[in-house]
Amino acid sequence: MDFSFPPEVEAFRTEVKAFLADNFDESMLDVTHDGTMHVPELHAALAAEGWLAGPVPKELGGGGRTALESIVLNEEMQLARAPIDAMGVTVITAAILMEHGSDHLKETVVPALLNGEALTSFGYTEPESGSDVAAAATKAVKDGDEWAINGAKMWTTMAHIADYVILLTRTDPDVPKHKGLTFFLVPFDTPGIEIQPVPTMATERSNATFYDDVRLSDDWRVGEVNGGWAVMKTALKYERGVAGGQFMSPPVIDAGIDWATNHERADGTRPIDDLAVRERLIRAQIDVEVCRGFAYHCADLANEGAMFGVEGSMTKLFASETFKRHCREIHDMMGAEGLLTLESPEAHHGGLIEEALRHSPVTAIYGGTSEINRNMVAEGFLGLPRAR
Amino acid sequence: MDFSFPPEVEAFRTEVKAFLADNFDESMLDVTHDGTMHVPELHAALAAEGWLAGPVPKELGGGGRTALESIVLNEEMQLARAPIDAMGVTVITAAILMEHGSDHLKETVVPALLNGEALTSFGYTEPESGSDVAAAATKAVKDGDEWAINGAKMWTTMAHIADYVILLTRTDPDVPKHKGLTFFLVPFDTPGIEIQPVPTMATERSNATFYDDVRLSDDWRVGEVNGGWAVMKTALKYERGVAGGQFMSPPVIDAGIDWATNHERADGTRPIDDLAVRERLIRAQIDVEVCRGFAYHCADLANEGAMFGVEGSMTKLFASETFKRHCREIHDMMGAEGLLTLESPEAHHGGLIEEALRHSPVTAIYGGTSEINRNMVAEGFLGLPRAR
Amino acid sequence: MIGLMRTRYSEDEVAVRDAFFDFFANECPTTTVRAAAEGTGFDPALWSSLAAMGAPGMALPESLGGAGAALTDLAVVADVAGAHLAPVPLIEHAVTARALARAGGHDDLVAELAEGSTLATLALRPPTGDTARLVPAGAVADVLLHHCDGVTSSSRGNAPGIKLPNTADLPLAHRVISDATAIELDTDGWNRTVDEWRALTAVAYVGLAKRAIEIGVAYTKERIQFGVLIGTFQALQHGFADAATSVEGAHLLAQRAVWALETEQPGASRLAGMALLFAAESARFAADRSVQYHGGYGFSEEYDVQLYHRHATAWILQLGDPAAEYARLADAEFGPVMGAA
Amino acid sequence: MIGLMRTRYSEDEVAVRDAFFDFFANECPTTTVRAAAEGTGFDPALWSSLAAMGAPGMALPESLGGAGAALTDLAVVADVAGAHLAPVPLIEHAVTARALARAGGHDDLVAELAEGSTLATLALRPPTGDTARLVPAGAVADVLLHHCDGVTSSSRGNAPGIKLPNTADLPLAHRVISDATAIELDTDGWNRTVDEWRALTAVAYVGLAKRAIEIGVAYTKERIQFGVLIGTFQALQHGFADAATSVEGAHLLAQRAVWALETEQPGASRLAGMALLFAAESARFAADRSVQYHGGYGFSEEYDVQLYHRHATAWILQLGDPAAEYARLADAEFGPVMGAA
Repeated sequence: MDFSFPPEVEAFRTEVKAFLADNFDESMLDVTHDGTMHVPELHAALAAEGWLAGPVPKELGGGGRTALESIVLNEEMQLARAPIDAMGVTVITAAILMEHGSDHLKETVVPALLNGEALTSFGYTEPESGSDVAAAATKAVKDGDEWAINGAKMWTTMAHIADYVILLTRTDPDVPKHKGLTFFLVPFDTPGIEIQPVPTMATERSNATFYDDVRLSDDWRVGEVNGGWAVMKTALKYERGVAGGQFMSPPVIDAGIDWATNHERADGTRPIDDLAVRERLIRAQIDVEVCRGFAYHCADLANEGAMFGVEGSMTKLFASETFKRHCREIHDMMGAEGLLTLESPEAHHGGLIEEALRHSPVTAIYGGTSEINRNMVAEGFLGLPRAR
Repeated sequence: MDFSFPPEVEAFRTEVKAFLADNFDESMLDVTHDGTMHVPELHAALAAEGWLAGPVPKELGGGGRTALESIVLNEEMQLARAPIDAMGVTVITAAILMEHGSDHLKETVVPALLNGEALTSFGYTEPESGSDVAAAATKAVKDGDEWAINGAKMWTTMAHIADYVILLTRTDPDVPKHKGLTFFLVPFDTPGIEIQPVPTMATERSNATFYDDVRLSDDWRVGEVNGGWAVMKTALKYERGVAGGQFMSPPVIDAGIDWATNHERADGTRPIDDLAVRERLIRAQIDVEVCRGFAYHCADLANEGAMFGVEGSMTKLFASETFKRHCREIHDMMGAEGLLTLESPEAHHGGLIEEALRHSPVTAIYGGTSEINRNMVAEGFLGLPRAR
Repeated sequence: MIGLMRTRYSEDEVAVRDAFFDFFANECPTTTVRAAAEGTGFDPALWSSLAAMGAPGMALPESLGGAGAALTDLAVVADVAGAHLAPVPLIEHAVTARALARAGGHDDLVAELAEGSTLATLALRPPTGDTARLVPAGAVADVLLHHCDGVTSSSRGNAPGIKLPNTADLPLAHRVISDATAIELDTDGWNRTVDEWRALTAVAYVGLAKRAIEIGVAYTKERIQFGVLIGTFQALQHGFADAATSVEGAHLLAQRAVWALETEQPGASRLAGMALLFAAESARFAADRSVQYHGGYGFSEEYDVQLYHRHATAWILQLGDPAAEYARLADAEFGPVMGAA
Repeated sequence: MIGLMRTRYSEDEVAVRDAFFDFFANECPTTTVRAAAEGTGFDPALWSSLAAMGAPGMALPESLGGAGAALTDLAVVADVAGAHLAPVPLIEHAVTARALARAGGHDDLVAELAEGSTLATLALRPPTGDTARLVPAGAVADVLLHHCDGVTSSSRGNAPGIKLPNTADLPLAHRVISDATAIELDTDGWNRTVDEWRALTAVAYVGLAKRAIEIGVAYTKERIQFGVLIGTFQALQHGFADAATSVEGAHLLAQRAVWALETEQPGASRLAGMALLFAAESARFAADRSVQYHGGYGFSEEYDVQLYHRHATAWILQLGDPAAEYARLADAEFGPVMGAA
């Protein structure tokens, strides 16, 4: 066991901290108040550093950063409260394309994604298939040289500002569901696509996207025809592992400690002097250290080329479930003042805690619900028989 | 809504309190330290008052006490920490016999049970059938005028001091499992029975009982041949409802408050001045009030002749799961001193809290596990489809 | 009153419940809740209709224009109002009016409140300086009751405050206090008022929670994933079963607290505090499970379950941090913390 | 040491683990645990064999008769000892010996401790008067280290105390302190010793917890109810999945705490305290789930899982109430409570 980072990774962490100090402060989040969790300047700055390309192997035109460097970048960004969503979708999509895409996609789209010029989005989930993602019904039919795509996707977050969507489609309805899937990268300027906003209980907006006889050449296909499930597995593992979400809590905890230290209750006592509050805050900090362990563990595995399906599930499960609890407890601690949303100039710390409270439920849903992750741990880690 | 008891029930409560003051103190629990959770003098005194017969209808030779009076008796006994196990098995068995038993049993056994001369025990569970109680494999075969019984039962608690066991047997192996069951009341002095002690992780002992060609006349049959499931349902509903277990926590909480108030931690502070401890104690007291609500609710339903299957499940589920938590939290509060068992003269409050901690896990298992009760609430209360 | 131990609604109470359930089902679908959220968080038309049903004055003395019903009757209405997230401050209004009635000397005002033509509320936390912050219904109420240093005061005629953007779009606003007059309500009388708020809010929470579970259960009986209804998954069933058990327990506790206040049982105040804490926690758990088992749709604004989640979060916080409520109950139970400043 | 970020056991560590795993599997089946429980809670023969393996002196300096291995190596042994509930006070002995080695001037004693021919322990809580109550391994240790008012002292030659009947049949006993001599170990040095105990006990808890889950999972893969393996019920699967996730997290945290102590990282003490609290909670949860999913058999003395439940309960309490541990960490993090006496 050795939990120290190699010196070059520590140096990279220093570099990242300096970058964030120069290129990000929380006021930049004001642009996200319309629900689009994206800060274009930050994204551009990340691209300029070559960090969007980081985890993609050098020989494939990426940054050749190790998994350890990726987790450090992810960690520092989350600790600084910088949104990682766009970076995540970029890295995952680029990795998928480099592994499964045509030369056309590798040569045209990947560079644009990695240099920050183009944005992409995920198109897995459908109105009728969420956890059961392999049940996707959006059809792609070969028609001469073209594919004709018809269907609908839910939770195509960022579609309204993105250039592409990586789309899971059904190309063979007559075989077991996992065996008839094919991926495409679809440019949003292709005729036949409609994007409708999906507002949420939190600040962020998502989208539903509709595909009506969308025509694509075979160049846009990703992976084998009917080989979509292999692509999906890679994508999901990235999403549950290094793709982030392990450090959602620290900004909320820090803001909570700040509140507890600098405010008084109606009876004149400070929350921070209440041992019940202190115990909850320490428990939250312990959870953060556990998340850190999981994050470094996944990075270590990835760094050695090992897959970390189950470890990614554990990380996601633990991080999101504890994040929900932290938000609840810290939000409660603020009493009535905690109810003020970011729209109120009086909201403490820009409404960070209240916003996190409303956002937190979805973290146990998107990218694999807690129930799905528990199934995976039960079967994949404990070797329990498939649930009845 | 009206949560006040009728005056005659309040009067009965006063009577019960006086009875317990006269007939029970905690030192009588010393006899239970060999693992037999039975205090014979108390049982005799209860019988002398006619209270064992209480809930059995008057016209059937019982005490004709209302369900409200039963719950009051149960509540006061549990609050005083008087064991209710023998009373519970007596009342349930007597009720079963009065409802389903032969005249022979009604005339000979029921009076002996109700006047405290005879003790009985439950024989439902088997080595291979716990939650799946209807899978009982102990065979009863009609052989001329007699029944021949062969098999084994687990968790025949108190068998070693009891005169009878109410035994669930299989009389038809060729029909669906619920339809081939028959109950018998079996005297333990019948040849062919062996009783082996089953020690547990807590102080209490239970028994395994073995039946080798045990011969009984048809007089000992309870309910119809192959009609055992109807008897079982009544028994289980009694067991999960008024039969007790709603007030396991108060003695532990009271002992915990006593500890927290009168002892110091290593740093000189008292646990009772720690707001984290106070919050946990108040939460425990809230749970007790919730249990009280459930107990009175079941009694109200029973009083009006309504069955309370699902309400009994909720009561049992909530009471046992919170009892486990209370024991854990209060035991922790005592630190190292809490580790002393009742065998140590230095153990606080006679080792009550430590003993409760070790006992508590079984409360979520016996008489219907928490999982079974959740299934029942999901199906019976929420109308969810049968689980996959 | 003759003791009965009736843990279920009586026939009369069922009749009240059914009448108000139909009323809210018709007059307060979630479109009404959503419309109010866009404005002040208050629906004046709904309030008028509710006043026409007699709800505001229901539990006020007949001599003052009320219907003379018991707090337990009002609780029946709070239950169904909670189930519908009704954007009307019925609980705040009623407990304030009852406080003024108990104080005496405000007969005309109480009559207006009984009618519902004037809207009253209370500052659940003491004002700081001349401002009561984040007052429930502060954005819409005409009359404000507040308590500070042992004195309860009433003020009227100050303009309602501006609704502050908040988690559940409640009509929360700061109120600047001026022209307040002390009323004859000592600290015990004030505490009783807040206890009534606690107990009735607990009941409303139960209404909310039961509905949240209903919505969730209904969804899982329709939604198919992996070729089966998701309601057949045992993990979901057990989550709902735990929630339902907790909510049933909260129901019995909250109703007992209201009854205890109504009949002035010893320990009524303790039960009121306990009921609110337990009901809030149960409702939050129920809403959380229901959102979770909706999957992504639970998070979308379009589905109603998120409304239940946000209201479950908000209601108790109008009073303050639950930890402070536990501490308050502990002080009553164990005495003050020794060694505290 | 060159940074590697290796979150798994290295090849060398795996070799140590395998050797000690085989050792405990052979020498310490649960019959051994049960037999020790009937006596002092200590198995001298097992201790001798373990000493022959070099465990007591493993992480002591070579100059003092030790093997000069790192604390991280000792942790590997603590892991498998925990998994087998080994009735030997390896952790107490090792951290006490390391403290004496750090203090200096006790070379002969440390050499005896490295050999294992003399058994040492520490009073985790300060003595009251001349008695240290409920000392871990107090019923069997020859040498006792304790700390009071800033002074660490060592005593030897007092007879071991009488084992007190306790939850997990540990060799707990009161020790009367006499003829103690102060050693050169200041408060920081003492705290470091207790932190080593915390971190290694956290690792042992992880060993315990993983084994408790293994036992439970194996049972649910054999036990049939309702015609199916109970391990196919999703509710049980999810309970185990939550436990396993928590225990994996505890494993990574506990190992990191040991590493941080070994390499003297800033924040090592904080991690040690956190690791113990989290590992104890994870292990208790895991043991609880495993008992529950055994049904009645989980409660019977005959089955091993109850041993895991009782040990999971007991180990951390030797140090005191976990709430006091949270408070201690909070003091370090947030400063002392203001207004406290």
